[in-house]
Amino acid sequence: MDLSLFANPVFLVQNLVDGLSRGALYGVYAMGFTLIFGVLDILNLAHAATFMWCAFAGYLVMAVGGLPLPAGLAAAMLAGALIALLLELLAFRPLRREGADKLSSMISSIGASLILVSLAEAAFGAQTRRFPNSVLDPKPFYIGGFSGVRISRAQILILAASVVLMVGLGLFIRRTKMGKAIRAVAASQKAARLLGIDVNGVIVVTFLVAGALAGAAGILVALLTNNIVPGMGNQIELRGLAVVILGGMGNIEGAVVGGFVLGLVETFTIAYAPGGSDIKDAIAFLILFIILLVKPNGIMGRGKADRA
Amino acid sequence: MKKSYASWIVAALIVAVDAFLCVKNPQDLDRLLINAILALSAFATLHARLLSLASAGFAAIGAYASAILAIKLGLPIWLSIPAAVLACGIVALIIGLPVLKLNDVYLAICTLGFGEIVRVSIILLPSLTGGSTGANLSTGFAYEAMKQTRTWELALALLALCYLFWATSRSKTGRALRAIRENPDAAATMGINVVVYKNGAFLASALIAGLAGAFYAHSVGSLDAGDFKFSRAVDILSYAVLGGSGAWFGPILGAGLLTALPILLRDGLRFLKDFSQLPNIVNGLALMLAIIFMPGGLAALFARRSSRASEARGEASTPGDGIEDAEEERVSGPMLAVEGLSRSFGGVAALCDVSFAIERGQVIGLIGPNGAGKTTLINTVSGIFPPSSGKIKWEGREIQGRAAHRIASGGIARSYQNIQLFGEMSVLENIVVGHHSRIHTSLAGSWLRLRSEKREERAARAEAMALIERLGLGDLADQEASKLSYGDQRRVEIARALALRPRLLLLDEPAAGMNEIETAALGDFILELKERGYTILVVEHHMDLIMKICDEIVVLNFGSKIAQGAPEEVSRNEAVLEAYLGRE
Amino acid sequence: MAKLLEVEGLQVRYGGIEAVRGLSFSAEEGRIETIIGANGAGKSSALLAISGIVRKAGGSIRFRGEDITHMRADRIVRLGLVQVPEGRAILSPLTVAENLELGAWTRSDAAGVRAELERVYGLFPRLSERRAQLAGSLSGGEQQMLAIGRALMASPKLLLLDEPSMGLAPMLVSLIFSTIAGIAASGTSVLLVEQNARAALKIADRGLVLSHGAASIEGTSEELLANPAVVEAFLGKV
Amino acid sequence: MKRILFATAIAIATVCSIQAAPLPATIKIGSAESLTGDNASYGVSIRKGIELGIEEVNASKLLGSSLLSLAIYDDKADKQEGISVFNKLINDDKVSAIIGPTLSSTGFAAIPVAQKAGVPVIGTSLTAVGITAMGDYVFRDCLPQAVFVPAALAPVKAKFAPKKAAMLFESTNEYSKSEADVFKAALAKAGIELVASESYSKGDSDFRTQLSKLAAKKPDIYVFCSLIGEAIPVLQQAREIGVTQPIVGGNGFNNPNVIKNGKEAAEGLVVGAAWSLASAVPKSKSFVEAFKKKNGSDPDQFAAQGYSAVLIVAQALKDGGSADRAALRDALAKVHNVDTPLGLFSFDANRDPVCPPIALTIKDGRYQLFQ
Repeated sequence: MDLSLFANPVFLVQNLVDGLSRGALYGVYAMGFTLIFGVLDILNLAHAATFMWCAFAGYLVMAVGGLPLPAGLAAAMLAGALIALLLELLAFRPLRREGADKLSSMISSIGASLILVSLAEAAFGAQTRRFPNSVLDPKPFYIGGFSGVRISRAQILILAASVVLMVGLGLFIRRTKMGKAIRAVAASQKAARLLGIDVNGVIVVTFLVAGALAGAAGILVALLTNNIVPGMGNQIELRGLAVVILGGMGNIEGAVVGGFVLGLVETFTIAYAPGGSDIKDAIAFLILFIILLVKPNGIMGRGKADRA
Repeated sequence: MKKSYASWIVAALIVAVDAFLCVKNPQDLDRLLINAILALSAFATLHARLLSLASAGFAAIGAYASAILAIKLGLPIWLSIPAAVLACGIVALIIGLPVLKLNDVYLAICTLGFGEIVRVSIILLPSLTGGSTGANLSTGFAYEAMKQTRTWELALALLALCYLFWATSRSKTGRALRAIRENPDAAATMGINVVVYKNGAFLASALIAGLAGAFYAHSVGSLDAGDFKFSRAVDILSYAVLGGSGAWFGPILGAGLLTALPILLRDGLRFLKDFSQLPNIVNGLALMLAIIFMPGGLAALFARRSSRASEARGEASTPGDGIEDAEEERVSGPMLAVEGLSRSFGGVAALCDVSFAIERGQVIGLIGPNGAGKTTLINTVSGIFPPSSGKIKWEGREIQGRAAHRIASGGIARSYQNIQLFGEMSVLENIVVGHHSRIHTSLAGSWLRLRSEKREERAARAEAMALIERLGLGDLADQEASKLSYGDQRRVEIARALALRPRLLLLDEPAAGMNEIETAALGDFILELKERGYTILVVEHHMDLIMKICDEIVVLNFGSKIAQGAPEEVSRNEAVLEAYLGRE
Repeated sequence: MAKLLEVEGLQVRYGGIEAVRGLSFSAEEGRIETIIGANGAGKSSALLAISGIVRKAGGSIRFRGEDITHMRADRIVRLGLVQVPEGRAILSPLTVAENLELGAWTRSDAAGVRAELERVYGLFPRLSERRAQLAGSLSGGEQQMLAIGRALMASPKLLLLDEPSMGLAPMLVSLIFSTIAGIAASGTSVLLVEQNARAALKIADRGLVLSHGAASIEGTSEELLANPAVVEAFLGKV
Repeated sequence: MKRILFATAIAIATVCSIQAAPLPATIKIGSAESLTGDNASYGVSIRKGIELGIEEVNASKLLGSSLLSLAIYDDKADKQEGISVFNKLINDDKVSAIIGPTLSSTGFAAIPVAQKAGVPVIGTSLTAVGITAMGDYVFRDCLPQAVFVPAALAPVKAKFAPKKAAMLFESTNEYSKSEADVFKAALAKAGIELVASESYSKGDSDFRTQLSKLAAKKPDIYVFCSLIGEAIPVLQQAREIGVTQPIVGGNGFNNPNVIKNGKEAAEGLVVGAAWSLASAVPKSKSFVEAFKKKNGSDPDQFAAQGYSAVLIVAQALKDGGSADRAALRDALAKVHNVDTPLGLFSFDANRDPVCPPIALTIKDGRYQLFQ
């Protein structure tokens, strides 16, 4: 083991920055995923495909259309909302009736995911797409001189955007009337209907929000990695599942915390553990495995009654 | 009948298409057979209500273990494959106990995590596994050592598995698993050790997945870690879900359909040269449509097979009505004594320091307004959950906190307020579940189709049938329990409890939903049971009934006992009247 | 007086179970009607069917002259037919204030909602004290108050109450019932479903005894209270 | 037995210089490539190269009046699908030879099917050790890593005289790993000390942590063994954290997109390659032009290798004068100095390619030969 690394404060802070920005991505992705689970109790395995399409949407608007970053972000979030809406109408709503179990929804979303990924392959080809530097200057900032801590514009954007989205989603869910209705539907669809809430309408809104979050995550990942391909959802899909479990299924704050935990764990495993980059995938799931055995409802899990 | 006709056409179509493809391209048969075995592996867990995604991970272990043994130690496949399967079994036993405590999605993700750990381990052990592309496995050593199966060995394995699944589904184990799938709590109160069966199902799933993996290794001839990635786990689950988790042949059909479909699309859509994604798109669409229009899977299309009630009726040669006289008691003192029993849920006290005793042969009524704690009391006595404090003494021994299946096999049977039948099982099957702890033939015995099993099963069916006739349900024996009317379902619940041959019967609102005539008949029946030595605790709102049958009545209100005494006393008791009709 | 709610031959079936078998009754404006009956008599199923939560197997329902038999649940609430279901169905993960706010989901007049909220807090001062608390942490009685208060937020024309006394201590039962009487006095019609027959009949104008999914005895409260058959339906013949 | 008879017949035919049974009107060439999924970028490139090759061969009348036709399937980078597709090509399409599959892992599963059936296979991207050891029907036109990868190292050493090197590779990919091994050996041979080595997993997108760790060791040169998917982010992130030292890239960096997307981050990168846009081979220049005309984009090395495979097969068909599988195999084994974009091409005794590697550098936004 390389002990000198531990004594290097710049390296430590650097890893904190990298780990937090990595974790922020996981968090944003997982928020949308866990929102749908919290409200409907279903695993939407097409969330990763939605995420990928949004990255392309942002790419088209910014790299091909030449529009500035805010337009790209908006386009990605809009695309995510639209795709999620289609998923709800075509893949989930037909199954939300008596007799169809939760697994059916999952299988349906797998089918939808296959279609979305294949369509993307057909539309965009297999070549990796990348943003031109005009979209976001790749040169990083240095804190404390050239040998100090480095932080790129993409990382700043991601940290800022994730904070905005997390706070925004929190406010939306906690403070707005619609947010409260979403929580009501999550708590009990029957009670919500008795209050005069159009449950299907609220579910549509939930999907729109979750899709927009997938969109934000998609465009942010695309900006950070500059690597847009139809298969880009595969990796984050598994991580997203792990994050959502870490935070407790359906728990939005938990997803954020889980995202940061996973991001930091991965980064620090690579940075400090011998052969860290080889084992980081296993470490993430090993930690998850152990946490679940000790706390079967996740770090912040509180059981179904208190969720969303 | 029409339903089963259509379903046979679907099944025949799937088989025909698969047969056609395999005749055209014999190596596709290997793929089909391996997928079918993997589907069975997923079925084994799903059928026991376990949402496990571990099959791909176990297949990986099986594949690599057998490949390594074959290549590095030069073992022939008839040694390497069983050894690999054994390795999977050991891993399953180790991780099963802790992991199976998790519910639904958590179990799914945890088992997914297991698969990832296996996959990463493969990559991290290049000297053993050849690393991520496994190149060393197939080239560093004799290639021929890997590639040594023939398709007929695979087919034989699948056939054997089909036989085992078929034999198991007809055995007491199959019945217990179906019961757990339908309703694990009710299964436990029928004396079924749910934990053991769930672990058994997980173990079986692991062994089968290991077998499939081992065959995969030898059929394909090379391995890499990508063979068992997340999407593979999802594919396997899709076979089983699309096929249906209700019957073992469902997943095989599911695997047949989902294996054939991409091949058909590949060949059928060839003219679209520049749109190579189209087959995948159509495949995804087909998966969605199939699950939307057949939410129960392919197996659900098939009519339930008869539970052979008519046969059982003919076999009821032994005279009697299926109700055994309760056994004589050896211990003196009260049969059941509840002492200072309390139970709270999240700070709310549902039961508060309740004490009473039941003497042998008594019928005790337990009444009180909604929310008085009556069902909570029955749940604690029958072991659904432990009391917060207090003692439950059963024939002198403390049983509080004991597992439900142990209490059930100890002689306490119950019915449920909100009916907890095994809804998709027939009436006869529901009742035969009650014989669980009295059928002694082991699973191996069932596989060997021992004569003793046949005898036991026949006796159980005959006895159950007699019980059904006695309760006036004779015509309904073959009906699916959930299709029965409310009152009939209540009767089935009572019959199922009686099938345990309990010494104490806990009846939770047995007459709810029955009309006056049915209620009166039920009263007579309870009295008859009393005659024959049964001890009964009955919760009821039908006061006619309670007044008629009870020796003594215990009244609960807000979790506390407010009165106890003979029916006349209680019905004049001011506190009771107030609790029921409200304060004047 | 005008018929507010007319139920004709209502049937509800769950699988093979017939929970309501041809129930007919009507409720008139400005009154408290009560449906009493033992557990499993089909009271809750009938109410849920009226509110559009469970599917009707037969029959028709009219509310203020409008056919609502096949109307969606949220539309029915908009018409002013609001239910406090059995078990209260409060939203435990939300605060008391949020629960009340969602009660006014169908209304868009902010001023009216605010006034309504003050009225509910006036009616149940306990709720006012605990407005920031999670609804799940309330006691049973408080939860019942919350459920009723929440239903009032929609300013219903007809309030359906399913077993408001269930699981409550006698003192609270009388408090809840006097509140219900007050609600009716202030102009909201009430359909009260109860097991606690005496308390229900004491505040109701008319009553109906439901057994096995159909109406068995009907009459004014006084008639029913005097009818030995009613007592019998609950405590049986001695 | 049958094969020997055939081969003998061909041999006799050739010896006698008699035009044997002429080539059939259409000769079917099969191909199995990964056209969908994560590896589609390779498969699609190869397919374009093959299609161009077949068009050109048919237009050139190299085979007289005989025309080549292509039967291509998606192997989905799946072993079982690869086996299935190979069987289909062999039994249903009755192809004379198969080009592909895209991935070595699929190749290990599928190629034995062709070997057993006696159908020649030419791998265009199967660089794993042991591919051609599967049998005498297995050929490939892609140079092994051990040949072309170190080609970049010698000129770098001559120009910069580095003492310490740091390396990054993908631990979940055998190609990247073995490339790393080849580099390690080459570095040791060149007397350059490897002071740090880090890895990442497939699909990773943030390499800053690994790169910072490498930079902490202050190496004189960096060696990156990334596939094309990760190559550009690795390069950009390396520049981002302040790497100014020379970077030697693996085969993944030999891709026009490295320049297109990497922009200034790619400047100065050094790559050893089997083929490149900058190649001075005349056939290569005409290939690049034709490819651009047909597809509207620059070809990459995979397209060049797919294209070359067609030319080699066509030459063997012409030399052997037969579309029979066994005869074609024998003719393939004998091809000598075929004019391809890869240079003058022959197979060695192990049916591995013999052609010259090149060293490239990126200068002024273009690949140029490194001198």
